[in-house]
Amino acid sequence: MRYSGLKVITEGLFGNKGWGPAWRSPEPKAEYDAIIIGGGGHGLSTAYYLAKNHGLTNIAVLEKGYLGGGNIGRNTTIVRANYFLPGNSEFYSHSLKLWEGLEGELNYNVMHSQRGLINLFHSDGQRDAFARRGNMMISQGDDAILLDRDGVREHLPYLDFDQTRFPIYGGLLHPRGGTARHDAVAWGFARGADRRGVDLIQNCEVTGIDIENGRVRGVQTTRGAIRAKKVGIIVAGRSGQVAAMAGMRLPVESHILQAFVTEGLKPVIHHVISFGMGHFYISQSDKGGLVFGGDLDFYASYAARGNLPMVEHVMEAGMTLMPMIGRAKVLRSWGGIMDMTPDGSPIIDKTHIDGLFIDCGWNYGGFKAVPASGWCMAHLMATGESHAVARRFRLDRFATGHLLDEEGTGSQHNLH
Amino acid sequence: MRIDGKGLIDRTRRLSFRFDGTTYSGFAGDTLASALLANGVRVLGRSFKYHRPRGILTAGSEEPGALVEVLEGAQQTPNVRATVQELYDGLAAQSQNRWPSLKYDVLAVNDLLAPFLGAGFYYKTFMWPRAFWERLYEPAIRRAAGLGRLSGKHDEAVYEKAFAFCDLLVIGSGPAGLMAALTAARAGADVILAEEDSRMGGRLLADTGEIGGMPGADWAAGVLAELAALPNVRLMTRTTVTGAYDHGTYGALERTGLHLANPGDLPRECFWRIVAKQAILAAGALERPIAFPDNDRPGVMTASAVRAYLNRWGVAPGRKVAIFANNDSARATADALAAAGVTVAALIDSRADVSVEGPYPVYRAAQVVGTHGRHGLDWIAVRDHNGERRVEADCLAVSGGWNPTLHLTCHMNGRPVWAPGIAAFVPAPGAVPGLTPCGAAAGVFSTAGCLADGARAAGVALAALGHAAPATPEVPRAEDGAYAIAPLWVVEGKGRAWLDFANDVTVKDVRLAAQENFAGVEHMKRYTTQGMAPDQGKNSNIGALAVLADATGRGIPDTGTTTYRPPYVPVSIAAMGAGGRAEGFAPQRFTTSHDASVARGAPMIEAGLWYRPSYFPRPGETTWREACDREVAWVRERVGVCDVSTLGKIDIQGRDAARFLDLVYTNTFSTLKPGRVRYGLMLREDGLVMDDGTTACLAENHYLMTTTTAGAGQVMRHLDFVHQALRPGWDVHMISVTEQWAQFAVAGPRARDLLNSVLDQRLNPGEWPFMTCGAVTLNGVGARLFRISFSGEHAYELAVPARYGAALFRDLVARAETMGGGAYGMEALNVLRIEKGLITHAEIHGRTTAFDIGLDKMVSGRKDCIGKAAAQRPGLLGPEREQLVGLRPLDHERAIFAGAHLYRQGEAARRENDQGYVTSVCWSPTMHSYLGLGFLRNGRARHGEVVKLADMLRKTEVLCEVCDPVFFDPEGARARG
Amino acid sequence: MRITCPLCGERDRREFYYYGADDYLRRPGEGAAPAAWDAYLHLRDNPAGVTRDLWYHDMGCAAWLVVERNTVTHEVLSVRLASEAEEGAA
Amino acid sequence: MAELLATPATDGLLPITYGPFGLTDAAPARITSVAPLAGQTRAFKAALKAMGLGWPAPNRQIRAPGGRIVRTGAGQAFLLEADPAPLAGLGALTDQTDAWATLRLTGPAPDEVLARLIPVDLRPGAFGEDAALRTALGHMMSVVLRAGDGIEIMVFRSMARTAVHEIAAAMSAVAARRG
Repeated sequence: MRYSGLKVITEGLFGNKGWGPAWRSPEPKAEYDAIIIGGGGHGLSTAYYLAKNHGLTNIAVLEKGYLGGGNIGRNTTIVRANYFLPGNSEFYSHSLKLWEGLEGELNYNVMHSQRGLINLFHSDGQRDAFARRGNMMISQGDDAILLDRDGVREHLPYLDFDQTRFPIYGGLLHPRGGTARHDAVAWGFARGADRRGVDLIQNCEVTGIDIENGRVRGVQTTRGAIRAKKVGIIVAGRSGQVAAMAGMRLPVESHILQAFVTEGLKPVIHHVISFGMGHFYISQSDKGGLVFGGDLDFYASYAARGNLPMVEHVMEAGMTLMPMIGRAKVLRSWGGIMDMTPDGSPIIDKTHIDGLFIDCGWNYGGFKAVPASGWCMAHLMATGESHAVARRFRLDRFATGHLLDEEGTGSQHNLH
Repeated sequence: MRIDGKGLIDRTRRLSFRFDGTTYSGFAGDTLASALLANGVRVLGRSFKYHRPRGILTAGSEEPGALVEVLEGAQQTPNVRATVQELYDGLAAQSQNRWPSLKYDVLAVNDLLAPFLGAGFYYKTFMWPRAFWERLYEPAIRRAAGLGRLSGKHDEAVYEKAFAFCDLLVIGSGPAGLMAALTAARAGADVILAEEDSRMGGRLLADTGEIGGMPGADWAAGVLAELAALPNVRLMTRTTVTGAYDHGTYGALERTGLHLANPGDLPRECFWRIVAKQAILAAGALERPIAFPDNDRPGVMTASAVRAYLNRWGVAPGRKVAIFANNDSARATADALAAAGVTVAALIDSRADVSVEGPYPVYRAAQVVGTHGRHGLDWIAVRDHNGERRVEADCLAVSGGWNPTLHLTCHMNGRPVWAPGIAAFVPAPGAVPGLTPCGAAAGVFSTAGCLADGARAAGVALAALGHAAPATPEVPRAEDGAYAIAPLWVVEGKGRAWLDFANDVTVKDVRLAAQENFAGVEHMKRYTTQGMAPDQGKNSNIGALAVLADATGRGIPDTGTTTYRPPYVPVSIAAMGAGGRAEGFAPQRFTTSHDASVARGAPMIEAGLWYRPSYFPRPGETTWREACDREVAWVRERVGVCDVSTLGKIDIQGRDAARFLDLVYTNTFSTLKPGRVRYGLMLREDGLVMDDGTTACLAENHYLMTTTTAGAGQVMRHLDFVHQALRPGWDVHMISVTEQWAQFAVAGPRARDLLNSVLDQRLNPGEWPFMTCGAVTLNGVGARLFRISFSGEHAYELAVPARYGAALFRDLVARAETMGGGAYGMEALNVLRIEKGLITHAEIHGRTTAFDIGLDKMVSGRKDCIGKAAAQRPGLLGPEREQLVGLRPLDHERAIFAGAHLYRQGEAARRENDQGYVTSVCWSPTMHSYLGLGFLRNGRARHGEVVKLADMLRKTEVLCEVCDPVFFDPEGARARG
Repeated sequence: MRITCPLCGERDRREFYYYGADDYLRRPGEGAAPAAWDAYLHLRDNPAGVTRDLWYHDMGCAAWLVVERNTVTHEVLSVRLASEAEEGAA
Repeated sequence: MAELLATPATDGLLPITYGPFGLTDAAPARITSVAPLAGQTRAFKAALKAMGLGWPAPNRQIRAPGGRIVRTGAGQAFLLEADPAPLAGLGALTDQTDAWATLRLTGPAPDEVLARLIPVDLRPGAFGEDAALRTALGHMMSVVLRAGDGIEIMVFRSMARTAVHEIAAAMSAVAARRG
């Protein structure tokens, strides 16, 4: 069924009885050409692009809970391509281009909104670092504009320019940065994959990975054994546990990242604003809630919930930067489980086991990567070769020292 | 309509207030909601999506409809629950989400378009043409959505955060909470009793049952008097416990000043962090509506709210009230209304096995199948076995049963358990360690049961605390009726039946979600937005779940619930962020010379929490560059003075101090003799540069390490780690002395002359070669002198105890000025160090190695050190690495910018061609040229090559010659001389 | 979240700095193979369950602590001084 | 040269009062960080004894007419007022006199004021006569000492202005609550 405004009207006129399921709920088959472990954003987009780009449709996505139930359903929805290290910059650039065509591609309104992202800076040194970044963005073919203090004031007049603890020197504007409706991205990819024949199997937890003579043979699940010659582990938040089923120890530590949404408000913040000094970023959703977050809770955790010190830190940051949001009330907080790597960049690579691939380590930047991660992981699983824009996301780069450390904070997992 | 003789309001204190510009009056003790109801105001706002009129549904913080903006001068607070906002004289509020007025709202047209705006419609449309999303569709959606408005002005009000500690936190002061608090307090436990309402007592204030032979409210008053008199009890009203966090930490919001016309210095709100060894959840239960056609019309309320307005505030919410329920509380509501003289239009019980006796019409096995009235309820349609009839009523009290207020028990991922007997979820045992639910919050719905359960819960907590609990707590007698309910979730009929009143989610939407295979509870919630409104589904989640369970053929327990997350009620950002506004976000650190620098007109810049002078302007200078050039020239030609106290200073002593330094630095310090200073490079264990600085040997086994300003904290932590975790047996003692010493750089050819004029002893050139240190005195004050240089000049750093810093700075600057020099700031310091190719965190930004900055020879081959092994990884070595170089524009006067990238001459400025980047630049008055430091691929081998420096942001391309990073005095003769 | 510092007693989490897994206590000796350093610096068991990790009582006594704790429930099972952990012996 | 004038850490900031609460400067004449050197622990403690002091348990202080000693770390304490000379050679001694601003908060229940800033229970029952803590005051490191009816707070000298400002705000709010 193709979605369109016309379809919405005709269905509305006839009691909305004609809407079919967005996707099937098939029983797992005994064997597939490939299995994706994980029905989150990255897993679903991998399945979609395996089918779409590589014609691989006899595949299954195995999800232990519900589709899109991990970090794709629990994030601050920022989409940007503003990295500065070669290896990252071409990847996120590619991802942003995919975002820009995603509604048409998926026939699903993911509400990708390029309202502009502004990274604030507060000293000459930070300005120089952002200039380095902005120049890289432009040299990659993306967009960046360096704003001085007055330039920021023009866009964000409501910031506290006079009293804030870290005076605003300027900002780096990324006009093509923005947000999207997070759940819709998962659902759009799920529906697209399903329409191409991919089996999306929910409530199906992988409990073991079958390996013989260094080759993957399939997986054990709570719904029985399933054979496949290719298996992709795409379970950010649980990467360590699933990789351990294949005897692997990953360069990953799991951490909690909290985020917050306020009650609905009439439009007050148009852009996405990032306040690095305060570890604070904010945007306003189409429903009117202020969506914002900060840094990790900083201790390893799988609890998917956080504690007050970071909550307070985030709120304090909001108050020093833009005290006009003081009377907005936080409606809900949540915590996602982040795969933190020793350089803050992800992994899309083969493993030492033939046929077993892994896509993990998205730290807290995975949402915007969803299209390109799926694109590149599908390429890797289908061809056996890394895609050109993801070739530096190697599993062994920590051992070899070919690091992609945008923050410059080093091998301590939680500092990225 | 007020009812004489009822209510806990003070009828002697009449208060005036405004709503949507009209002036009304109420009484002290009223909420905005009760006062508006008393004035006959039924419509308070508009719903989120269809802009349907919204009245008052409840009498508590769970209110989904009666959300208003409260005005305070130019400031306004959106989404205030009229049911919680206490009335004060002069209160001004207005309705929200309507235009141009509450009565005539243009977007009410959405309601007519409802067939096209069902669950998830927006995912299926607005996709074409692509550019219209940002330009047309989204702005329209954004304007229509949202509820209240922020003023857009800085919130300048006072907010507060605080900590509290107790043995036992009791959450809720209804019968169960009071009984629990009393039992625990009498046993000697240190108790905090927190109550969301302005008054303690919970449902005892809203219902009329008796406890111990007296009205429940009187019993509550007696208990509270006893509790208030106990030194081990703290009573906190207007305090909502909002979140359960780890290890007995609870978040709580106190509405400290929101009920006052003029709060003075009182904070508006205080966000509490309460640390409790044990806690008792006695938060009661919330009554839930029933989904019947057009059940969202103003005038439809929960039955418990109707009783609360009647008994607590003496207000009849209607002249003719009908009651619709599926449980025994219906009868109590009808009787209470009748007893107060309010006309009971009908009692409609969905159950068949109930009595039809009563002084009012009773319909059993009956349902409300429709509501009517333009701006509020006029009549309802009732269907029973006799068919449909019209019942005139301007208020309909609905009870679909009760949901225990168990939200806090879910904050640590606990999943509630379905209790079929009460058709509700109850807390899972042990869901939050140390938290015992009791009373209605645990599914016990009789007053007697709540009292007994409160005492039981206190016993559990006391046992855990190690207190002796009373063997048989004295529990007074009270109503002990059984609670009978026959689940009724949906009444089928013409028209939409609302589940989520705020977000406009109807039964149809949930069914549509199931039809589209959004069949899991989380998918349904996300697809329909059910439960995501300001009430977070408190009134609707269970009903929606029941509809979904029915639509998917599963039972409610199999369908499961969505998760409740903090906060229980919405909390203002200002409250949780109290103290963060303006400069409060982080401590400010001031040097001893701060006031003197400010007095000289220096713009102060932030540097790792510290403030440092940027430059010291002189009359006639119009740009910072003029001042900077002058200050550089002073240092190069005469003498300059600069406060360098912000650099980290760590005192290191002990028998193993020297070998400890050998371990943490790449180079060797165990050979450093007393009185000597050495530059040290420190790596992280991953092999990249962490920090650098000089370390002086003050005496045998006694060193003074300096760090960068920004790196001080990290270095201290790192040293403590290396010592305690890796070399715990070593005798090393470290303490920061950054704050103890005010330290000033005195730099330039006349530095020695200047120092000789202030020191008690003359500096003998032979005794003070470069990189030495020693003790000196200034008019008898002990000081430390270091012959070190960050400018490349003959220079010293003089340190005095901080109390003398202000005086010494003034004195040094004054003397420097008599020598033709003076104070210099950060701009000049930066130029001086760039001219000398000295690095700062612009270069050691966490991605550079000793090899990259050309200091790999400083990594001693003869010993281990932190980071040495990891630095040998192949990716961190070799010609592919970007290495530190100097950059000099071919046209010396062409400005260059840090952050620019480097390319081969003639190659396009594209990522594939990237050769490096620029980290630091300056105009060098000494060299009469712009100078840059940067990192260039294989740069050390490329000195002499011309590269293209491209800055696309600032639209410049400049050809630069690659050179050694030390531009000035490469032999270092000036610093040594 | 509360952590009981062996020196200072029970304190709020905000007084502490978190470093990472207690793997950091087992620093490879001089000349160890690169793989040992990779494991030391990067690879983690990262269990969903009981783990031991390193915390620093930053705002308090400046002690490095080994905290045994459950990453799923956040229950703290024990806290010791890192200086008294056997792995730390030089 | 001319005599160097000393400037107190709280110069121009104190005293202040809000309602019943007062904040004054309480800088001791001398603050020395002391830490027993390896092999000298016994002699170090004996020397402290001879000074009328001792080696306190962590988070405790011992007072004598001539001074106080406050244990704030595993192997480290602050010696207040007293001359550390008797400990020379036995401990690592580091002058900290000018590193700290010391404030004294008085009034009814000063713990109520500090409960706005300090995440530790400072009620008299939990924070008794000999209590001394190293903890956070807002976002600042601090040492908090019970001192009779009052409470003394040591913060880094450079942060004195912020500390006074934050304590003053807490004093004002608590004073307002008390009417």
